[in-house]
Amino acid sequence: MSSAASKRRVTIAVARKDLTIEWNSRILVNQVAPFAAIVMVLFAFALDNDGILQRVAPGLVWLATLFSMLVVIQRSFTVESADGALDALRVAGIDMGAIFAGKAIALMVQLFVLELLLVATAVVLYGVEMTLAGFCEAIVTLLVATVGLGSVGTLYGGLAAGARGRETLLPLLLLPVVAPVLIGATRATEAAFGSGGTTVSEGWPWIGLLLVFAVLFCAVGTVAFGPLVDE
Amino acid sequence: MKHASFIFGSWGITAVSVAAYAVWIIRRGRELAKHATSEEMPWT
Amino acid sequence: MAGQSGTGTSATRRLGIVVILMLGVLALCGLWFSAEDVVQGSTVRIMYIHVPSIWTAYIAFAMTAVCSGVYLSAKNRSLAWDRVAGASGEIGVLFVAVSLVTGSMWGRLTWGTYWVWDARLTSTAFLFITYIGYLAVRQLGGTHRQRARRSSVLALLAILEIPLVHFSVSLWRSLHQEASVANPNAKVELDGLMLFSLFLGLIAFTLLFVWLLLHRQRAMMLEDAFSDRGLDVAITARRNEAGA
Amino acid sequence: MDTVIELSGVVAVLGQFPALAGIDLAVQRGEIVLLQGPNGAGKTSLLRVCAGLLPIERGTGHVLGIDLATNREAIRSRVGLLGHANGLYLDLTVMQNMQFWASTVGATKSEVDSAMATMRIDGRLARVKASQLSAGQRRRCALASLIVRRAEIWLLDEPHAGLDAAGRDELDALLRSAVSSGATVVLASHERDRALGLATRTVTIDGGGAS
Repeated sequence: MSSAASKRRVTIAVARKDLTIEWNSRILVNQVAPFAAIVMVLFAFALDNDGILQRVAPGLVWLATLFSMLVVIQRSFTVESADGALDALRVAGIDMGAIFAGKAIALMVQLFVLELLLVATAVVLYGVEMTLAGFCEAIVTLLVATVGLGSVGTLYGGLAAGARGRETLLPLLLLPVVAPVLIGATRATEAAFGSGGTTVSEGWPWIGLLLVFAVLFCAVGTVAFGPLVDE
Repeated sequence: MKHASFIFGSWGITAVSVAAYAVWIIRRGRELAKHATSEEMPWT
Repeated sequence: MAGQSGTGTSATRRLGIVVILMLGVLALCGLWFSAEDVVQGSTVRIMYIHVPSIWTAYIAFAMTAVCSGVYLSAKNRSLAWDRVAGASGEIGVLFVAVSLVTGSMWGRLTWGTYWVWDARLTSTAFLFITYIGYLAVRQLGGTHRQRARRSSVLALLAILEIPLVHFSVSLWRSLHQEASVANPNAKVELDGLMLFSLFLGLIAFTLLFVWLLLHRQRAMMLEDAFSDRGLDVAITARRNEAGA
Repeated sequence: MDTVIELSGVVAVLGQFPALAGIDLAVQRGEIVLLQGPNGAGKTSLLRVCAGLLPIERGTGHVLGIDLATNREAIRSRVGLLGHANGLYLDLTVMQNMQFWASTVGATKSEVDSAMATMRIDGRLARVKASQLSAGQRRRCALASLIVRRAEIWLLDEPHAGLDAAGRDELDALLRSAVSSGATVVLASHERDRALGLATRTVTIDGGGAS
């Protein structure tokens, strides 16, 4: 049961299952995305200056992503514990690394959609303008940052899921860890948006940082998820 | 000495917090040890 | 008195006396005998406790990581390793908090503000929050083994995360070349007595750490033993339910 | 005879509470053992220990020859547990739940179809979301997922709960056929009359121990 083929099968099944749940319930579309959008509008109220907004748009996109991510992760594990489904998977001896990979992939897909939406919001609301090269860089940034966020989010989400007071524990554990993503993704997006006179080429080193983060936490998550989640 | 309040203040904060922690664990240890058997305290 | 006074032994008492004497000498040297720095003036006196505090915090967190690793890799999975890791993490949080406070007071004198977004300062703040999270996870409940497994994995994760956070924060700062911030340690020209005070501080705080760790770890051992004993009582009570 | 479950002096802890307080139990292959006892006696925890879910704090235990203290993860793929919860995803339809389950445990489509037919959750019900099912229908789904596991030991916690009379007959038939093909069944049930007719042996659990 622990062959590579069965792990891949479980990974795909779990990812598809989480996405089907989202498709059936539309929580991301009907609740999380509007939440993220209203956060972007509130930033505009708080800063109240077009020049500043344009300058800080990348940071606001990623802050809104992080806050929405907390909600999506909680949801991802509430679904598992609502009727003891994760227990059932554990009793069936399903490989925890594969479950981690599947849930992380589903989370990444959802986050990516959300980020696209937030970038579009920034373009519309904050008057961001992008060149073609900048657009390509923005897409690469989104992809790499999302892989890092999805893996680390699933890892800590699983740890917090079994705990009392999980709503408060998850941000405490997760937000310090994702600081490198916030820093790297914001700088790379600034380069892509050309905010504050940056050029597109300045963004690529930051994407390298994001890549290191993503690779590290994908690898670590596969190993550490089981011991963190299991009783 | 210039800035005496900051200098003594920083030494004082360090001393007070470390001392408070030390007193807390000693008290806690004594409290627990009152009810402990000698097998539970292998260091004695 | 002898032997039965809590978590102390004659060895820890002797160690405690040595630590107190050394700290006394440190206070005399640091606050009184040592000269003022040419550039920093009297503010350099904060260094003699600030640097040893952060040094102790680093030792403590390294200890937490090593003990967590040993706990996970050792065959018998002795809970003693987990307790040392936990005790060390707790002491580390205390010292990192102290060094953040004294550091920002020092910063107020040398930089004019309590906080600058310097790479080292920022990543120390992250270190603080990360280990607060570690202590929170230790309090989650469950059996001792569950606590030990969860927290040791988390401690190892923290060790991976900290260099990454530090690296990204320094990269972040290096691109923002603002008015070059006075680095409090680099500008200090240390003469003999000043160096002596600094090293005395490092040694005294390291021994202080050992002393605190021994006591805290023993207190944790008693806490664990008591909840085990509570379990014995609970098991008997549970068995008696059957007759009722 | 072949002993598949062997517990001696097992203590299992929930938080600080000893749900099992030194229990002894031996189950032979092919038995249908009924666990009886009041609420909170430790029946659920006993089943979870046997499934390798709950760690044992003291005592020794072996399931299918595997040591519970050192290697309980290895037990999991060989036993099936039906707990209080049904392990369903409420936002998925019955069919989607079963398909997901089948692909994780590696069951074929025909096995799934026949299991769904056995528990009569095929046809129109298959397209209904799990959140809209009645308690009995959810129980049927959980049993169907258990069937495709082809477990060597079936651990059932209140399997009759929520099932109608026909469902209970089907469950009994299912368990008898599982046993005749070499499985062992341990079940906890408050449906005393029905379970007694099924069981080959009764064990009374109380105060976290067996008698």
